[in-house]
Amino acid sequence: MSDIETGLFSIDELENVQITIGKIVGAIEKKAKEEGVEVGPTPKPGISGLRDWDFTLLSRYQPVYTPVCDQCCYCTFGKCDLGGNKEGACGINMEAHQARETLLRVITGAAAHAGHGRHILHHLIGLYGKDKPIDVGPSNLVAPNTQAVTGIKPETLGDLEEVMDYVEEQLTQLLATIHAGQEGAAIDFESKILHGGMLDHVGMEVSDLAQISCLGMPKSDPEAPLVEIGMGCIDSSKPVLLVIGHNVAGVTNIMDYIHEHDLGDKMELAGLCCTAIDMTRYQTDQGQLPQAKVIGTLAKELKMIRSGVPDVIVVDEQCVRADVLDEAKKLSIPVITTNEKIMYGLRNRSKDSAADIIEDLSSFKEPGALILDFDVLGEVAPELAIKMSKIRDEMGINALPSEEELQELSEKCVQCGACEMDCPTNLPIMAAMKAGIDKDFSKFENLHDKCIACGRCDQACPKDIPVLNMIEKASQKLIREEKGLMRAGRGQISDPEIREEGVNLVLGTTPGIIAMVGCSNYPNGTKDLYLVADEMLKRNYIVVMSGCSAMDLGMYKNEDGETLYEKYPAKFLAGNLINVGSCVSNSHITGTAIKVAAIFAQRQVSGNYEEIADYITNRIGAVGVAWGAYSQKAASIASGCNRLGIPVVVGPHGSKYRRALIGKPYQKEDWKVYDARDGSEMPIPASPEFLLTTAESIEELLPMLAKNCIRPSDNNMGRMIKLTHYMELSQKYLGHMPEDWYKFVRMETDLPLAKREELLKILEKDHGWEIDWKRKKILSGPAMKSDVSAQPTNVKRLCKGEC
Amino acid sequence: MSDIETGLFSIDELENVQITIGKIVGAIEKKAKEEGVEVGPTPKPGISGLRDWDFTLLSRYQPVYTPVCDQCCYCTFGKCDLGGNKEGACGINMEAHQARETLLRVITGAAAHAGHGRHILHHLIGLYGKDKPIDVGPSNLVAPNTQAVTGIKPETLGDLEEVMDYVEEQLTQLLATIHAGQEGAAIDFESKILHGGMLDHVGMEVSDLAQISCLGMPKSDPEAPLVEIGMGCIDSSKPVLLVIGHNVAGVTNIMDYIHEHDLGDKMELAGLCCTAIDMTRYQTDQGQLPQAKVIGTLAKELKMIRSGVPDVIVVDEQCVRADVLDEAKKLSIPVITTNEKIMYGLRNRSKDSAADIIEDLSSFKEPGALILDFDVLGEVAPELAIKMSKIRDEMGINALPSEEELQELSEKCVQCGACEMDCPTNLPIMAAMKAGIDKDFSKFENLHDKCIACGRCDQACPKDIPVLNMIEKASQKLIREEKGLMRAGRGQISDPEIREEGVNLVLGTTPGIIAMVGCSNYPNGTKDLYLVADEMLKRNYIVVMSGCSAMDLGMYKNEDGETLYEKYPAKFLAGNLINVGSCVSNSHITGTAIKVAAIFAQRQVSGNYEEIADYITNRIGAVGVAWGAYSQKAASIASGCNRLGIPVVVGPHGSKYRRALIGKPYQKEDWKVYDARDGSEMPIPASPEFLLTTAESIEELLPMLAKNCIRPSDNNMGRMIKLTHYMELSQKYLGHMPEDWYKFVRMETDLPLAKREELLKILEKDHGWEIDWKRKKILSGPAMKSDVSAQPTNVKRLCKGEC
Amino acid sequence: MVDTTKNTQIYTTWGRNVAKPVNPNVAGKIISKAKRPLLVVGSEILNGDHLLVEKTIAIAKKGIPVAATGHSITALIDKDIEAKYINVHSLGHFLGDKKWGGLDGQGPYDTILFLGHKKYYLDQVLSGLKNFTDLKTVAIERHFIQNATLSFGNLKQEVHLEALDEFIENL
Amino acid sequence: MVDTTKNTQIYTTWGRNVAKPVNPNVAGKIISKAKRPLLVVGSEILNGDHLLVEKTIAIAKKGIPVAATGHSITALIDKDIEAKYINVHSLGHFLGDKKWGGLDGQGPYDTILFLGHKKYYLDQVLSGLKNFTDLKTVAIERHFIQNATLSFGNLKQEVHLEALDEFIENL
Ligand code: SF4
Ligand code: SF4
Ligand code: SF4
Ligand code: SF4
Ligand code: SF4
Ligand code: SF4
Ligand code: SF4
Ligand code: SF4
Repeated sequence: MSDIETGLFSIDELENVQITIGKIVGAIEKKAKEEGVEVGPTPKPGISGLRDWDFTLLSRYQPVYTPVCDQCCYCTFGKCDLGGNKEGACGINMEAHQARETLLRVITGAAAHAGHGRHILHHLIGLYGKDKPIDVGPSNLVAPNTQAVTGIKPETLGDLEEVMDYVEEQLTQLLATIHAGQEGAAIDFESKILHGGMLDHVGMEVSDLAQISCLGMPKSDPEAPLVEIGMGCIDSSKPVLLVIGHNVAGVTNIMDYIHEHDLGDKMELAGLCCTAIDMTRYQTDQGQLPQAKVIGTLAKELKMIRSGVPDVIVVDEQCVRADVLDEAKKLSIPVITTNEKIMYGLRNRSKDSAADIIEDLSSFKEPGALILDFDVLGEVAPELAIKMSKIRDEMGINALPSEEELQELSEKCVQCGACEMDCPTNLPIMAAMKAGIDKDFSKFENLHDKCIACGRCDQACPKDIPVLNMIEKASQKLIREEKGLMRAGRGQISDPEIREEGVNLVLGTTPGIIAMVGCSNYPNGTKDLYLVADEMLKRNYIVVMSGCSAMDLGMYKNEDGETLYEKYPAKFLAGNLINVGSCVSNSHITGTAIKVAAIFAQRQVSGNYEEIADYITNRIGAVGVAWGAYSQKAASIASGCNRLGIPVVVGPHGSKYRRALIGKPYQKEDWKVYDARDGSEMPIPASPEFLLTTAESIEELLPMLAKNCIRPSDNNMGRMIKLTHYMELSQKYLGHMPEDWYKFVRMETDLPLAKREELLKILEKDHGWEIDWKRKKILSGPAMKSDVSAQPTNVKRLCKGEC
Repeated sequence: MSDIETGLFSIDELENVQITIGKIVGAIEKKAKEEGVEVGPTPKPGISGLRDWDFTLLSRYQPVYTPVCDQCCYCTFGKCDLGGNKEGACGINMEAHQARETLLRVITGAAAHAGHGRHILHHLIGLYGKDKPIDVGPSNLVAPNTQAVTGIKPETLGDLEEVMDYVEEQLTQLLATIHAGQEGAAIDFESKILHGGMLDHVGMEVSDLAQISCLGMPKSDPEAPLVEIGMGCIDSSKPVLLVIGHNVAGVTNIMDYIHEHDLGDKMELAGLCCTAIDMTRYQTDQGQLPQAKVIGTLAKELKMIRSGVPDVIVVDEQCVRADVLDEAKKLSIPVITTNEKIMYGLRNRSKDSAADIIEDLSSFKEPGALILDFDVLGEVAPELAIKMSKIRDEMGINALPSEEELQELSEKCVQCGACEMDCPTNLPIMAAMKAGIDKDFSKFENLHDKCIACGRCDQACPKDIPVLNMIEKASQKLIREEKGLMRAGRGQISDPEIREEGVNLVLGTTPGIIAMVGCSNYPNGTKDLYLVADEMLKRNYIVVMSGCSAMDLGMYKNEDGETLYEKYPAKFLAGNLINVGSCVSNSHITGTAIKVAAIFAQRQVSGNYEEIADYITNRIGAVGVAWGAYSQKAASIASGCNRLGIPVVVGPHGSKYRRALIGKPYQKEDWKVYDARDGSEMPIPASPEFLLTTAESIEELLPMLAKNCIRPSDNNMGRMIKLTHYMELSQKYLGHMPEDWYKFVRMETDLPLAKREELLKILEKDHGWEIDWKRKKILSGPAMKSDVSAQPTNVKRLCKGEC
Repeated sequence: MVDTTKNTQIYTTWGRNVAKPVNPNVAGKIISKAKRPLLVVGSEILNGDHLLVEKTIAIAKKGIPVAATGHSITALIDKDIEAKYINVHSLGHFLGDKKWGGLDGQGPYDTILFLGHKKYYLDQVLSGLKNFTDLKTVAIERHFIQNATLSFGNLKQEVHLEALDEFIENL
Repeated sequence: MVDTTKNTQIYTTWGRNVAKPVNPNVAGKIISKAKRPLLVVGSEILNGDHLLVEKTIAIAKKGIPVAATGHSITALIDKDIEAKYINVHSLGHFLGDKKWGGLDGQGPYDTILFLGHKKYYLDQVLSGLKNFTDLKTVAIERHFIQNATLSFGNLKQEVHLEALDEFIENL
């Protein structure tokens, strides 16, 4: 046996093959030590690795189960009725099963990201090699999630493979526990959920690090360009190539082809969902202009297809409607699938020539093709679009009903109500039909923004009325005006930015970070996003967007015709509006929190997840909002935030995630932490009150956001600012002073200066606090002290004198 | 950069660390070449890698969907009603969703095995190192599934890690496709199901290879010892330590402790489910006697616990009832969880001393403990059992109702029918209650074998009558007599055995292999297994058992008091009865088929899955039976068989797997293959008729088995034998000659000699065939010719003259 | 007259579409009006009251062809009725195929009658027919078969036999 | 008298336990008999007919304390009724806690009345109460709320208002 050192080697006779020796027991620690980094207690934790931390969180934030179904249909002992928390045939009760269901959805989401990550990593290593350095901007801590979780500090693409191995191994372990006859306790499923969520952020991070490094995407760039967005920005007189999905791997070949063949002006390249975002990030790190347009989110898919505008549709993976091929076929639009996750039963043409494929599809011999060879794809997609454009023009494809038809269809309606009952949001379709009889189509138009274009109304109608097409037709004017701007995803927050802003966040003088993610399933249309973001930005919160929310936000303009992306700068500073990027860029949001702990507070990050999470829990006033949370991915993203102690509010549809994590502010013993200086217990404010919950309307949401940014570490200035916003937002949107405001007051300087006297009076009168009126000081009353040098922690071992 | 060769190396400063360089692009091929093995076209196939093969199978065997639910509740757009094949809000229709649901269940099963495999591999590498050679008996092809799928020929434990990496990566990809908005076509979900099933067999194989190699389990040993089985074989006067689950890793430490401390005679060590099987395999490869007893399957769990007999329960993973802790607590039985997949919310005591844990549990301070350190576990479990035995004796634990109580409880019953409606098999409980009033408890006794002890009746009863306890109490006599013998799992079929028997199988002179797997969910009790196995063994089929079916089979004795394991030898020869081992040993069943192709037929095996599967499809008359199929694992095992063309019949509860794969014998064009000699098409008999289907009763099942062992490659002798059994079994169990028998006749010598004349007459009279009565030859009539040198294949490229 | 529509209790649901409870006379008339009915008989006729077999034969004698699933054929051989063995899962598959010639080559069926099946198994097979075909399915079992188009409710054994008599009268 | 029990159509099922349809007078009596009722009002009262707000206040005036969820509180302030803002999901959590003192510190509630909620959202919240508490829940919404203990059926807007009047009369 020969001896070698850890490092890079090449191997005889296998040219261009390199191997990095690192994946061996002890190697992580060794490598880390060489770099002067210590590895914490839990590199690559297994399912039980962070269970104690989870139990700490879960003892304060209890799972609240709201089943989507009273039954379990996992195995053939069932289906079992678990109603009333009964046990099924395997002995599992409703509670544990709901936790299991939630786990299943969370790991499904995590797998979607991890599967994406593995795919694009494999693809990019194929193109750039394992030694391709990771370069995502001016940061040393390039992979905060990865490093905190696995202890690995990745430097090259190759390093990321080991990270993916870990994620996949753990996801398989978690999926195994879904099997009948595995875990029996709800609380342990809950811990597994948090584990799954944590893994999700690692998987997402790997995806984005890889693509940013290789595809010329903005690298922590606050000046990332503005991108056209909206159905209205498409010039339908040109050939239109529409891309749908999340994984930009193959699309880059299309973009290269268009660029190399100078087709950019001759056609429209448009995207739906996160692929769209990543298309606009592609090759823009040197100030180049984005080469594609964004249509919008999942909720625009059916509308866009049914408009008949696309000449070719390319789909990759995730959030792609299952009926794309069927719908496209009806309008003579060829569909190309490009990823093993979605193949639609189409014939694999990967080894055929571009010419043959174009011939077959343009002659409608087959409705589409599977092309896994991206060079072939790169040529076929744009050339086919150009060809189809002419063919389809000549065919005179008529997509939407005419005005007359609109009226006739309205008349056909028998007001049976099936459509409204089946509409996920129970939109008032019948009234629109009624008005339509009199050629008043404004009620259809009103539905446009609220309608997620799911098509369920069409499926339900006994009269076969194409309800969705009617809404779309009636909204043509609105749609034409649907032109906005979105800032292209900038990537992660850089280390220098953290150094600058960290202190403000921890002390609360920047009132908080509001991260808005998720998509489509808004209770009341997309405009609410705009209203929330604007309100919080005006109040100096940092608003971070990603994925579909980032798109929806770009769709709205204020009175001056400005989008929020134009109105607010995009640095990591109070009052700034940041788009980190696509779905997988969500990892940069948690990454930011980790960075604050690691860089600003200098906590050890590698393999030290618990301490980092504890730090974030007690000091970083961040709240996630997934207002339109529809997917399993949103559930896993939220769970990953939760394990770091970051609370998330979802819209009312999010109640269908089956479980929330909500604390009981009235239960005093739940709101205590240790002071790390001496291990003594200290009371803390009941904020965040929850780790995951729903809100009913944005009016309810806004004060919730402000309140739940409050943290034990706030200094007086910080607390005062946060409290002011909480009180003001309550008054503005709920019409009253919140009942519990006084619970957050530790001393008079926590009170807003302008109202201090008034508030002191209330404290004295309504709450019996003793006030020294001469010095305007509170003498007694508060449940807790203000002590900026206290070191709040939930983890006993982190206290002085402990292990 | 320094140059090194593929091989084993150790690394400076890291003692005892070795690294095998093999996991690099091209390395599989290179290593294989050095060994003179060629690697086929699909080493480590991705999701699309074997899609063409899948489509070939699926064009003959169409998915038949029988939804367990008309709704989809995956995401918050839903829940969606897909009734009538409607589309949900994401555009997916019922068909595609059912295929997706099936995929989810299949990968859940595959993950259970893979998760188990990874765990035990990790554990064993920790103990024995990566260089520990794989040794599973006198075979060169030690890992047929692994090698056929991945192209890797594993030689050491370390080699298996790369295999697991592949399996986990692919499972993550498949799980990703479950996400809303991924695959849209049922047919592609079907291909993914087959992919998942294939991966399952690799995961299982890894598990069993690792444990056989390290734990002294029988190595392809037909003389594996006989093991006591049944609730009746436990001496309850001794301390009883009960182990439940599938993963023997930690249990071996318990067994070592018992052995080293000479406690074997002083206590009973008993197991439930597959852990039980593996306990009896542990250290028996040198002729040692098994050191544990087997209670039985999942269906005995609640019965065994409620008997009050166990003094301590240790659980590991899989098929463990979720209410073990609750049920045990009621009877003062401490529970120890030992695996991250099942932790029951118990406190982690892994770092505590054995004495402390024993003290806390025996004083009921806590109802149980999580112990992940197997050395601690090894001491705690037996010592605690000894201590608890005395304590529980003194407490006078009373588990089951008395005779008088039995009557009183019967009287309490109001004959509401809730229990019967909720019983998975709708057992006649009310009649038993009625009779019980008159102290006739025989009807309860009759329920014992059919009852799977699921406890749903108890949950349902508005009068809180403990129905299951009543059944158990009434069956005490039966239970005491429940003592049988099972042959300990022998491991895989060795290469020499294949060489001996392969030709008989392929030519059909050994009529077929009947593999009986799965458990618990029998439509009519466990005895049916015995009847089926005995019938087929008498007819010279090779019967292969595994897992819980292997256990259930050992429970029954014939008139002479003999179990089938005693009656029939255990070689891989016609008329032999083989128990391959536990759940994960199921991989040896598919492995056997692969070995026939590789060893007997000398087909290239490495990375050459399609050709191997094609060979098996057309030539190996094997049928799987999962008569009591309950779990997702059974679904994935079946799907893995299916991708190899091996058909599987499940019991009626298996209809809840949601989809079958059934061919249409009446559709002639579906029953054709190529003759590889010249690529010409040739008709084949419609057998197997299905890849996955259900049967209603064993009377229906038996002729199905015989018929579906027929293969195109049968020679005349073989066809005659198979046909004889088909006709005889139809006559014996269905009371008539099967309608389609003549369709399998190619020439007169296919007909059983004794009945030849009679049958020729029928062929002439009823089917209009021309007979030369002088020579007793068929002149015309058959739909196909008999040509032993024909080379049936479904794969065009394997024909002469094709690429 | 027996009322078979009263007790339609279920243990679990498949969804919002549930069988319409039907009385024996109505069920009988529906079958007699059917163009091409098929009676699917399961092996449970062998496990219940022996009268069940008689009733089954009586129905078949009214000229309704029989698909005998499981091993029910053993009770139907040589009874001068048109009965053929077929696996019920295969049958479910073929019934959805407009190109299937039926058991006798005379073409597809339109109304399918079920008797003598395991409740959970039949509900599964019917779940396929309900969702993917437009066949009318009628269950005249002792249990409420929720995935049929029409079904008797949950009945006591003796009431069931009575109901079958009434059903037969109305054929 | 309005019949609010007729149309109980649903789009999807949760399982076999479904709300009992109830008429306004019966619902009214149940609430008036309750020891410790709570009216939970959602923000949809602000989106429907303005009369909804009036009816809500009328109910509260009968002495039933109000939990105002979402931003419904904006319509209930200074109306001389006992109304407090609370998040409905939190409320669902607290209602299941026997140790919770209620909005007013007077201890737990026994009968919960719902008005003014999004259908899908309320059904989810009630799914938790249905499965994990023994509270009686009564939905007097325009839609059939299947996870309540008792619920009005699906009603036209004008019928709903009428039904509420009748309900109030019976308090
Ligand atoms: S869990 Fe979902 S699929 Fe299962 S029964 Fe309930 S609604 Fe149907
Ligand atoms: S997993 Fe348990 S609760 Fe679910 S269907 Fe199977 S036995 Fe019933
Ligand atoms: S397409 Fe729009 S209107 Fe129709 S059901 Fe879906 S959301 Fe409602
Ligand atoms: S389902 Fe169709 S007919 Fe009924 S109300 Fe809606 S649009 Fe009108
Ligand atoms: S995955 Fe599709 S069918 Fe299922 S709930 Fe979501 S939108 Fe509905
Ligand atoms: S425990 Fe036995 S009798 Fe009771 S419901 Fe389960 S299988 Fe039926
Ligand atoms: S549920 Fe209970 S009371 Fe009803 S029939 Fe069964 S044992 Fe008797
Ligand atoms: S055969 Fe089935 S129940 Fe038995 S141990 Fe295996 S999967 Fe579990």
